[in-house]
Amino acid sequence: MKKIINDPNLVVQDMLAGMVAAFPNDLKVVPNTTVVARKDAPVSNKVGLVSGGGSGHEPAHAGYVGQGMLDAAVAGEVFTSPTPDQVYEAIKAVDGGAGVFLVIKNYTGDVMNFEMAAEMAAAEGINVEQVVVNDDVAVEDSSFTTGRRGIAGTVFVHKIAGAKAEAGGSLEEVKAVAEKVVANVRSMGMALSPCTVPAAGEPSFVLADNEMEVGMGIHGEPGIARKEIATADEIAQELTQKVLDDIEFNSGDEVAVMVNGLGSTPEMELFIVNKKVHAMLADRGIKVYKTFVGEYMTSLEMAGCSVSLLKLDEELKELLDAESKAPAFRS
Amino acid sequence: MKKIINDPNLVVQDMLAGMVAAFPNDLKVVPNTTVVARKDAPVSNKVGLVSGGGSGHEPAHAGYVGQGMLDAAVAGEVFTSPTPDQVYEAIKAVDGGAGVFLVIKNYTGDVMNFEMAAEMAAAEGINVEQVVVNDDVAVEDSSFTTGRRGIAGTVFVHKIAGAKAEAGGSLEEVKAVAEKVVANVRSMGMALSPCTVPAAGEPSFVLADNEMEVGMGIHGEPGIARKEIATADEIAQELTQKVLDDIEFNSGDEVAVMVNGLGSTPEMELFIVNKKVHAMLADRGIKVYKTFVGEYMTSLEMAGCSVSLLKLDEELKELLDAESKAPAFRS
Amino acid sequence: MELQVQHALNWIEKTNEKIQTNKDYLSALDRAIGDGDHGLNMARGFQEAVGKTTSSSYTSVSDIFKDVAMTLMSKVGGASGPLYGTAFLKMSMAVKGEDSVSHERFTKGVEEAINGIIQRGKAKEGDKTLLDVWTPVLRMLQEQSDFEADSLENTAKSAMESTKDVMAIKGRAAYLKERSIGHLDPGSVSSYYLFASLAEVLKEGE
Amino acid sequence: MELQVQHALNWIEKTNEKIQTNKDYLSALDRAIGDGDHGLNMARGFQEAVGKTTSSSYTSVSDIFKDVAMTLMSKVGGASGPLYGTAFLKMSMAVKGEDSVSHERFTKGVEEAINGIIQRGKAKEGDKTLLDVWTPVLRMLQEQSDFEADSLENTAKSAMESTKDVMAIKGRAAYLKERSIGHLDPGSVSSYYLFASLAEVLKEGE
Ligand SMILES: Nc1ncnc2c1ncn2[C@@H]1O[C@H](COP(=O)(O)OP(=O)(O)O)[C@@H](O)[C@H]1O
Ligand SMILES: Nc1ncnc2c1ncn2[C@@H]1O[C@H](COP(=O)(O)OP(=O)(O)O)[C@@H](O)[C@H]1O
Ligand SMILES: [Mg+2]
Ligand SMILES: [Mg+2]
Ligand SMILES: [Mg+2]
Ligand SMILES: [Mg+2]
Repeated sequence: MKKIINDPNLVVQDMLAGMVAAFPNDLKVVPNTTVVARKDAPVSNKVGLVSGGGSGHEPAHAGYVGQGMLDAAVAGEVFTSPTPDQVYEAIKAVDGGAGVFLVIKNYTGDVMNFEMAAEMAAAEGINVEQVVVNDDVAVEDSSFTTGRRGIAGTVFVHKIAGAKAEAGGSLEEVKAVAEKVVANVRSMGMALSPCTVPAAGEPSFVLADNEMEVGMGIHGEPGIARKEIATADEIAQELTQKVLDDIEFNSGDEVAVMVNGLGSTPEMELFIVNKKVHAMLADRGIKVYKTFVGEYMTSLEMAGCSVSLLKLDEELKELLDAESKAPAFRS
Repeated sequence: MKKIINDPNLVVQDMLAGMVAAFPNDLKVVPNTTVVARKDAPVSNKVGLVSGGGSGHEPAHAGYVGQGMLDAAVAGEVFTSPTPDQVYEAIKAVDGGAGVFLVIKNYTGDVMNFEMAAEMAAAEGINVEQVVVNDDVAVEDSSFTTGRRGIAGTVFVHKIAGAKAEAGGSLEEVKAVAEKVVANVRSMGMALSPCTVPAAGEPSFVLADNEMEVGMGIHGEPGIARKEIATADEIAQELTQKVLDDIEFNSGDEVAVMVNGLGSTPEMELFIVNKKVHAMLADRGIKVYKTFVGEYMTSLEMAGCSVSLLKLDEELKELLDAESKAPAFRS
Repeated sequence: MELQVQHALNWIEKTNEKIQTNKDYLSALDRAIGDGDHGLNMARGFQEAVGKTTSSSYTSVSDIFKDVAMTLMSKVGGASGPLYGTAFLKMSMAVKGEDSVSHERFTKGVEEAINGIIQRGKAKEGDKTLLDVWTPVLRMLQEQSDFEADSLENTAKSAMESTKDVMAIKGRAAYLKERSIGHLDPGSVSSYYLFASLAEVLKEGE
Repeated sequence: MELQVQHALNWIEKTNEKIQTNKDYLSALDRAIGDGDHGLNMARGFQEAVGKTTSSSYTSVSDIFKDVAMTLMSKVGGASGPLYGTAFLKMSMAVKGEDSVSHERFTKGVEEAINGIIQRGKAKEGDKTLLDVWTPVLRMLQEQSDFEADSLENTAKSAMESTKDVMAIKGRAAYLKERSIGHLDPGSVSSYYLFASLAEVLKEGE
C-alpha cells in the first residue's frame, strides 16, 4: 500500500483539517465531530441539507458543502457509514428552523445510521425528512433485498435539492424535488483496478491484467460481473445502455450527463468515454442539456468510471443551473 | 497497461472530441487541428492567450480555455510538445487584433515548437509575445542547462495572465503580469507510482513498494532522487521547504497555495498534505490568501503530488480572484 | 447460574480479544463479499467498549450492556454499528431492574435484541446476516432452562459456518447474488466470537 | 559518387525502416532518462515522411529534403521534431540548385544542419544530445573528399556509443544530472540510424 498519509487511523481527521484549512471562509468542522458545515450554518429559515457517508469518496461529500448545495456533510471512517451521533451533530448544526433534509445513499449502514440520527433529532423537536438515493442500475431494484445502491447520481440530488433549499423551498418542496431527481437519475460503473482502505492495507479485490469489473459500487465491493477488458466505446456502450434501459428515455428528452472518475482514471479517458455517451444519446434523439466530466464520487484510488443520466424537466434544469459555491461544484 | 481507450494512437483525437461534446457552448476544436479554442474566439481587441503542450496533463491545458483564462490550448501527442504548425493554427484562431500571448512551459521541445510558431506568426504580421514558465525548484536554474521545468505553477500564469487579458490589458501588460507570476511562483513534486503512455504501453519507471521519487516532472521523467517512502507530513515538509528556500518569503507575505494531484492520488491525501503545508506557512507567519487542492496539472495516472506557492501582491490577488469560466477553473 | 456484573465485564473483554486477534480475518471476509471494513469497524468499537467498561464501575449487567450499546453505536458505524448497538441496547433494557441476569432473562434479552436487529435491518433468518447466528442461538437458549456453555459455542459455531452456503439477500453482499455463495458472512463470524466468548465466561464462572 | 534523387529517397526509406524496427528500443532509452516518447515521435514522423516522399516525384535531392523537413516538423513534435526538421531544412537549402549532391555539398549541408540545430536547441557538443553524433560525423566528412560508407557508419556508431558515459547538460535528461550517466542518448541513437542508413545507401549505390 502506497499512500501519502501520516497514520492510517487518522486519515479522516487529517483530511478534514486540511480541507477546512483550504477553505477557511467557506467551511468549518463542527468541534469534536467529523462534520463539515457551511461556515455560516445554521442559515436561519432555510432548510438545512445534510449528506455524508464513509470517507474515501472525495470530493464527496464535504466538497459539496457550500451555498447552493449542502449545509453539512458527515464523514465516516473510510467506506464506513458515519455513526448516528455524528449525523445528529450535523442535523443540529444546520437546523435553522425550517427543518433538515437528509440525502442518504442506499446502503444498509447509511440508511440505519441516518435514520437513527433522524429519530434522535425528531425527539428533540427538529423536523427531519430524507431521501434515499438508489441510482445504480447494476443492482436489481427489489424490495426483498437491500435494493439498489446510491452512487455518483447522488451528486445531482445534492445540487438540485441544495438549489431548492437555497431558493427558499420548504422542507416538503425540497423533499419533493429530491425525490424527483431520484426517480429520474440512473448510473452504472466499472473498474479496471481496486482500491486499498488505508487501515486495512489490502486491495479490495484482485483483477488480472486483462480483466475489468462491471457494475462496481463505490466502496471496493466487487461488481456484478468480471469480464475481459473492453475498449472505451464498448465500456461506454455497456454502461449507458444499461442506464437507458432502466427508465424511459424518449427522443426529445433532455438529460444531464455525468461521466465520473473513480479515482485514478485520467481525465483523458473520461472524455473518451464521454464522446461515445454523447454519440449514443444523439443516435436516440436525446438532447444533452449539460455534461459533467471529472471526479465527483470516487473510490479512493480505484481506476474506472461511472456514467449517470438525469432526465430533466424545466424545474430540474433551472435548479441544476443555479449558483453553487461548494468547493467541488462551482457553477 | 489498463486504460479506458479505443486506439492508443487516437487518444488525443478522441479526448478532444469528448471534451468539446461536453462543453459545446464554450469550446470548439479548430477544424483539422488539435487546437481547442473558446467558442467565441477570436475576441476582437482582446489579447489572445495560447498555451498547450503534450497531452496527458488534463485538465491542462484545454480545461483552462474559457472566458477569463486561455483563448486556446494546443494539444500535442501524449507528453510530446505540439508541432509548430498546430501552435500557429492556435495563434491565428485567437488573434483578435490585439496580439497573441504564448504561455510556454520550459521544456526544450515546447520552447522550440512554440518559438517556431511565433516566428511563423510574426512573418504573417501577428504580434506575438511569450513567457516561459519554470517553477520547478527540483531542477537547478542554470543558464548553462535547460533550466527549470514548468509544472503546476503554470496554471497560475494561465489564470492571472488570462484575467489581465480579459480585463483589456495590452500585450505588454499581459506579458508583464505573466512575468511577475513566473518570478513569484515555485513548485516541487514527488511520485509514488509511474504512468504509462498509451502508445508506449510501458510504465515510465519502476518503483519498489517502499520507494518514492522526489522532484518529479510531469512527463514520467525520473525525478531527482529516489527515497524511502515518507509520511504525508514529511513529504509536505520536504516539498514546501524546497519551495520556501528558493525565493524570499517573509512573515506577513501573502501567498496562494496549490496542492496538485498528479493523477491517481485520492483527494483525501492531497488534503492531508495541505494540512501540513498550511501549518508550515502559519509557523513562518506567511498568510494564505487562497488555496487550490485538486488535479490541475497531471501526469496521466501517476500517483503523487506537487506543492506550489505563489507570492501575491494586490494586483495578483485581484487577477487571481477575477471570474473565470474555464471548465476546469471556475471562480 | 446467573450472569453477574463480573461475567458481563469478562464477556465484553473476551469478545474484544477475539475481535482484535481476528481483525484482519474479519476484514478479509468482508473484502470477499463486502467492502472490507468489518474487522476494522468491530475492532474499533469493541476496543472503545472495553475502554469504557474497564474505566467505569457497575452494579448491574444492564448498565454494562447500555454502555456497550452506546459505545458501539457511536464508534462502529457501517451496518454493524447500529445492529450490534441496538442488540446491546435491547438486551440492556430486557435485563434491567436486577443486578444479575438469569438464563430466562438473558434469553428474553436475546429475543429482544433480535427483534431490534430485524426492526433496524429488515432482514430475516437465511438472508446471510448476523441474524443467521443470533436466531439459532436464541432457539437453543429457548430450548434450555440454564446456561450451557458447550451447546452455546457449538450452536453459534455451526450457525456461523452454515452462512457459507447461503446466498446473501441483505447487506452489501446481496449485490453479489450467487457470487456471495461460498463465503462466510463476516457479521456472523463476529457474532460467533461474541457467543463463543460468552461460552468461555460461562465455563470459567461455573 | 554523388547523391542522386533515388539515393536520397532510399536514405529516407531505410532510416524509416530502422526507426520502425527500433521504435520500442528508442522509447525505452528515452524512458530511462527522458519521457519515453522518442521512438513514438520518430516513428510517427518518418512514417509520414516516407508516405510523402513515396507518393511524390522529385527532380532534386533538395526538394526531397524539404518535404522531409516539413513533414518531420509537423508530425514529430517534442524536442526532436524541430531539430530534425531544422536539420533537413538546412540541408535542403544547402544542396539547392543542383539535382544531385556532391560530397562537398553534402558536407556543407551537414554543417548548416548543425548550425540550425545549435541555433534552435542552444546545445553544444558534449551535452549528450544528437549533436554528439552529428558533429563527429561532420568532422569526418570534412576530413574526406568523397563519401566513405564504412567510416560514416563507424564514426556515427562510436559517437552514438560514447554518449553513454556523458552527463546530460541539455534536453530532458539534463534534469537527472549524474543519474543520466550510463545511458545512451536516444536522439543520438536515432541519429546513428540516420547515418547508418546513409552508409547503406552509399554502399548499394557504389
Ligand atoms: N440488514 C441487515 N440486517 C442484519 N445484519 C446485517 C444487515 N446488513 C448487514 N448486516 C451484517 O453486517 C455485516 C457487515 O458489517 P460491516 O462490514 O461492519 O458494515 P458495512 O456493510 O456497512 O460495511 C454483514 O456481514 C452482516 O452480517
Ligand atoms: N537542446 C537540444 N539540442 C539538441 N538536441 C536535443 C536538445 N534537447 C533534446 N535533444 C535531443 O532530443 C532527444 C529527445 O527527443 P524526444 O524524446 O523526441 O523529445 P522530448 O525530449 O521533447 O520528449 C534527446 O535524446 C536529444 O538527443
Ligand atoms: Mg462499510
Ligand atoms: Mg516528449
Ligand atoms: Mg463492511
Ligand atoms: Mg522524449
